[in-house]
Amino acid sequence: MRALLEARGLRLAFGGVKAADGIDLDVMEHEFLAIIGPNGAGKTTFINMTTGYLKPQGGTITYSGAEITGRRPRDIVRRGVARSFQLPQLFSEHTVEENAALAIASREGIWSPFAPLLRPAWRQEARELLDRFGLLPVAGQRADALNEGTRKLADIAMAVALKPRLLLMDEPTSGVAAAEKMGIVETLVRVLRDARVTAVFVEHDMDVVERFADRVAVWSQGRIAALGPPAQVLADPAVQRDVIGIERPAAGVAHA
Amino acid sequence: MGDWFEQNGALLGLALLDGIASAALIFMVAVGLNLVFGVLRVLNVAHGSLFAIGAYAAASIGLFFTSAGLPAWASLPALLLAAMIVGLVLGPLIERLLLRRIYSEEPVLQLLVTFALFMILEDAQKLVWGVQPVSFSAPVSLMGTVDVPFGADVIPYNTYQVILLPAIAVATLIGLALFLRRTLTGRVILAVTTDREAATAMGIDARKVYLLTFTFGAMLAALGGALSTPTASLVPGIGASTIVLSFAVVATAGLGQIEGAALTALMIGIGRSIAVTFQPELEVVVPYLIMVAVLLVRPQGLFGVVETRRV
Amino acid sequence: MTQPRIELLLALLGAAAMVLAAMATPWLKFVLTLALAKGIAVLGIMLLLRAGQVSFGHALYVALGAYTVAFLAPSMPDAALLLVAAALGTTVAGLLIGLFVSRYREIFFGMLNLALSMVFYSMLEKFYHYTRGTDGIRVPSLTVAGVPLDRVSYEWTIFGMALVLALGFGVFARVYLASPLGQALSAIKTRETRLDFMGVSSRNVLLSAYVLSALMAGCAGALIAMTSRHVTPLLAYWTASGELVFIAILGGAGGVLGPFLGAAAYELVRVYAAATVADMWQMILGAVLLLVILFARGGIWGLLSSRLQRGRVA
Amino acid sequence: MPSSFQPTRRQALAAGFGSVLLPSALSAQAPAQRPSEIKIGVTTFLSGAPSVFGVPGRNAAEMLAEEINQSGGINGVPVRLFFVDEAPGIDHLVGEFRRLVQNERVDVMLASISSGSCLACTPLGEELRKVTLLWDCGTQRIFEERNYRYAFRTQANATPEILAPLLYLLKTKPDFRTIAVLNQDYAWGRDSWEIWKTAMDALKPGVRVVAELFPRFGATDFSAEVTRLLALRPDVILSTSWGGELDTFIRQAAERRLFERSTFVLPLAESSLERVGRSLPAGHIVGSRGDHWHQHPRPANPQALQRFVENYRRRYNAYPIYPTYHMAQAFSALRAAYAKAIAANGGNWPSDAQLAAAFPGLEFESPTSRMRIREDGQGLEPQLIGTTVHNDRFPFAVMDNMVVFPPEMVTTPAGQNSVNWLKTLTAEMVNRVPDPIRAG
Repeated sequence: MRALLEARGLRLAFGGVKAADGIDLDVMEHEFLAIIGPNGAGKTTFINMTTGYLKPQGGTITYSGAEITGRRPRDIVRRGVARSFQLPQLFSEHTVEENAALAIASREGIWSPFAPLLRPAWRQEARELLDRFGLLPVAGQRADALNEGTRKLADIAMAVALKPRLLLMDEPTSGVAAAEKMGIVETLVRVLRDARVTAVFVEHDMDVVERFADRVAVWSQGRIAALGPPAQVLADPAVQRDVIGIERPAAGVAHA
Repeated sequence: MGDWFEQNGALLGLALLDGIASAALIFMVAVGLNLVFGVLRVLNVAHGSLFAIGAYAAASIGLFFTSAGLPAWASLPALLLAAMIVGLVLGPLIERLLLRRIYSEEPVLQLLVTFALFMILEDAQKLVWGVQPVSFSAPVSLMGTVDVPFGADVIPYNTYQVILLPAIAVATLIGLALFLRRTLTGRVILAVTTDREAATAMGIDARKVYLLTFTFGAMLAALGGALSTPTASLVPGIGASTIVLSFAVVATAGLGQIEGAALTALMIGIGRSIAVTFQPELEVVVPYLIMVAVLLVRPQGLFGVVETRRV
Repeated sequence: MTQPRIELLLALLGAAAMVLAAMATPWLKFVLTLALAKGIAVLGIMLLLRAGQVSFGHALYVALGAYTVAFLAPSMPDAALLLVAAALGTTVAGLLIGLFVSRYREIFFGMLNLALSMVFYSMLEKFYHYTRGTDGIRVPSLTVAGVPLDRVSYEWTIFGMALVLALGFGVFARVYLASPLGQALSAIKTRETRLDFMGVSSRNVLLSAYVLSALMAGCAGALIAMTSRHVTPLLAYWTASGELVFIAILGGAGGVLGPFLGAAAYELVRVYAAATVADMWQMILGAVLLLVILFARGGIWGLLSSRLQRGRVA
Repeated sequence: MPSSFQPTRRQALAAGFGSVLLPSALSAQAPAQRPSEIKIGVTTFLSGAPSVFGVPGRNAAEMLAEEINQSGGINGVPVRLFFVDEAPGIDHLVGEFRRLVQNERVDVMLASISSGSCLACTPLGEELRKVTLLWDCGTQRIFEERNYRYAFRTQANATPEILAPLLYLLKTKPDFRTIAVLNQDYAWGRDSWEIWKTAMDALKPGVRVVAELFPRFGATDFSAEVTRLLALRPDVILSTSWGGELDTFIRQAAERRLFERSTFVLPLAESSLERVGRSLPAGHIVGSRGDHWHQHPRPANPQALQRFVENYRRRYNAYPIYPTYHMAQAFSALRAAYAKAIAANGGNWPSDAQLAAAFPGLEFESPTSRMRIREDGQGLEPQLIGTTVHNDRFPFAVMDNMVVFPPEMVTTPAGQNSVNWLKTLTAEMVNRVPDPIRAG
């Protein structure tokens, strides 16, 4: 297996706070990599740097053999790196179906002013996509009328519609009701595996991490404190104390 | 270059003096507009009307004082009084009756409400003060002139324009800066300017802040008008030309930035008077050229902060 | 019937009503030609409003179109050719200026447009020897596609041109707004960053609408010049830009009919106000605008379409 | 269409069908019935800065119409006025012009304060074959660039209005060597300077122009310009500005003692005298776009002038200024033209064409003199220029040492272009300037 994304020595500080303090990370083709760590550790900053929203002050990011450090978001997307957002970024005046169609249009080329957005082919693709996410029932609703969990799913669906090779997800399950969480993640993972997408996701729920991640990276104060298979990393006492402690007061108990 | 300065240095000095005087007036009008924009996020086109009404009111009150036999020095407080009255009456009236109804609407609707108001007030002014030029120059005559040496010659300047106006502008700038940073109300206003949502979340009563800021902005507009009365004859339409200049100042300065408004006003005032001295045909486009140049380099305005959307 | 069908039907009905009104009253033909022209310009403003951007400077393109006609008319006195020239000229200008202003949003977008139109206004006054300053330039009598016409048939021809252009641009705007490009406009308004993370240059999306709006304003300017037959710098003054935004809101930004309803209402209210109280027309217009914003936010089109919808439900 | 629009629409429909069936060419020539009223459309500024002139013009029109109607109307027919605001721009103005002609069926249009408005209205009046009287605008281009059958001017134009003060300056203070100009930046400001400069170069070559300042139209501060002029110390400062801008300029110049350094020539200052009061010092040259002056030293009909001035003052509490006289001239010309046309038509009411035919060569009374309309449509109006002086009778500067220029002397001959004609002038012309008259 080779690395799809290589980060080397990424550094970025906001004022005095070091959000990235020498990040080195390889993301392997077709793997699911979870990023965990306390709030403010720099997890989102990593996604922001990788997708071009923030420019690192030092270091390089290489994707599929080409350097993409500091490139504009849309150049990076066009190379096959998509992302979803912690706060869903939907077009609130459009329906869910139109949101998905806009993502398809972005992928296929948006520049023809004559054919409608909801042309039959795109409409069908959008509906198929929404169906896989279980969103078909709300396809005709305006995005600003949805509840938070549904918005979250729609947000990820739009990223998936871009048919990326690498998908970065910022807390895909936050805001989703606990009862629905596992079902949603299972759906998501199935969709991504089918499409053979490499995924990086920031996650706070250790159950999700344990069940779905191939590897897990632990963020702490702008550095990677630990990296490896979930079973190994989550068992590390230091990780349990610093990271998981916040999430699961009695590690292991909940599992039992 | 050295030669040029030798020949024109004295002229440049005169141009600076004129520029500072006109910058003072530009600042007084624009700072109120910028403050209101910073807090309410409404670009108030009617600010120009408030300027004009303040000016006309100052002339009326000034002339009334004179005819009532009050001493000449009373003409100065007359200007302030006019600004206070206009701001305190019209400010709350406009905010309560009109703006308050549309804060939740799209910005373009808010802009157009003030545009409609501007159109209405433009004709209302005519009903009250007629169309013949109105003037009240007692304060200028009262304060006399100062002679500025120019080679072997002297150039008389109005004390009112080169000393009193800049002094008032500087006092306003310092007073505003202190008020915003040192007082509780001021900090609340600043908080709403920087992050409206957070401020509201913290329990700040935005409505109160809006009312206060708008009234204050209206007073500053009226004061700008009142202070221009002694040197200018008032005619229909002065509001329209004032507001378009203030727009340029706000965009150049950065939203809500009072120091930005001061620096921009200085740049425009001095730029224009230098143009009058050396290349008069350029004078009228100076504010716009400055604005385009500044925004090319700093898209958020001179003192503006980049608003990053959290993702 | 579907919404676009109803809209088309209404548009054709409106056009027929305008023709009848113009036949009945010759002076109204002039006012309606101007209303159609302004409606075309406002249609462009509406495209930008879709993206949440308000231009306070589109009078620049109206004036540019009008002055193109006035400048070229002596050497090329044909209405059809002049219209094409004005369209080309304003499209190029819109592209050049658009490349610059499409980087900016909200107040900066609005104010930069305002600044550029004021610079143009000043130039029209300053280059007195070419533009005749505030005196303006008279447009000589024109042929249409090579055919010389008497006054009445000329007026009808320009009226017809305005009507055809209005319908054409209206249909085009409807198609454009339904296309991905048009839909991406309102995406700029609601969540611009997402567009960039989908690989779409929101700047270019806005630019496309900006160039279209410049083209529309330019055609409007050409029609205005050919109708009033005299152009002055006042066409470029900031209040003229404000008037366009005013009409957009008056008509309602919802459908493509809004701009034309708004323009017709605006011109008729102004004429009526001017005929009743010649010196208070501004106050009356302001009051109308205020009432529309406070009590009928969807504008005339909003009132109309809600009425229609209710009719269909009942 | 709003229902409140109904009355206009009903009239419009009634009138409109008529004009569709009858091309206007026919109706213009058709023998006319004696109407129940003479409808007069008046375009003037009712808003914006130029309403400084526009509203006094309207005031005068309303006063005159009332006086005419009280005395039985024009040949027994009362007059009715329709006003149009020029401020919203040409497209609105032209639309209203059409509405008044085609819908309200006005009998005559009195067009425009602004030159731009006149240049737009005059050809339209010609196309609609409706008598159009240019009552106030200054541009000399109208009759020099084209011939009109329906348009006439009941006053002078920019050329005599600028040439007269120049000649006055050359006669009274001939020794100046430098000059600066400060005019408003619009057509009048630029045109008037071109006329002055051309004439000055012909009449007194070698005068050095030290500054040409054209501040923005509507400017409210001239401090930088005044500084510039103080530093340059020109012998003469010319300003053809008017309204609030002239008032502001005079005040700012007075406060900073610019009047002590240079002689001012202010061809339009008659309209500002009362407002600026004693701010305008004695010894500077003032004109009034014609021979309008409430203290005219030798009016043709002293009682008529006094009546006009007193009536206007009683009604509007201010001395009449030049646009009010211009309005009076238009009304007087109209009255005279109707009388002439009716006489020529065997006592029958004239058609539009017959009325138009009465204007060339028409003579009529103005409040101060007797005027004539030339064959090319241009009015011949005397020009009165004077020097300011302060006295006890008025709380403002008034004119003394007045010269009344005969129109034939200062008006461009018919068929000639003003600028070309001005170039042919010679210094000898100054000797023909009439002697100044002392104020009574």
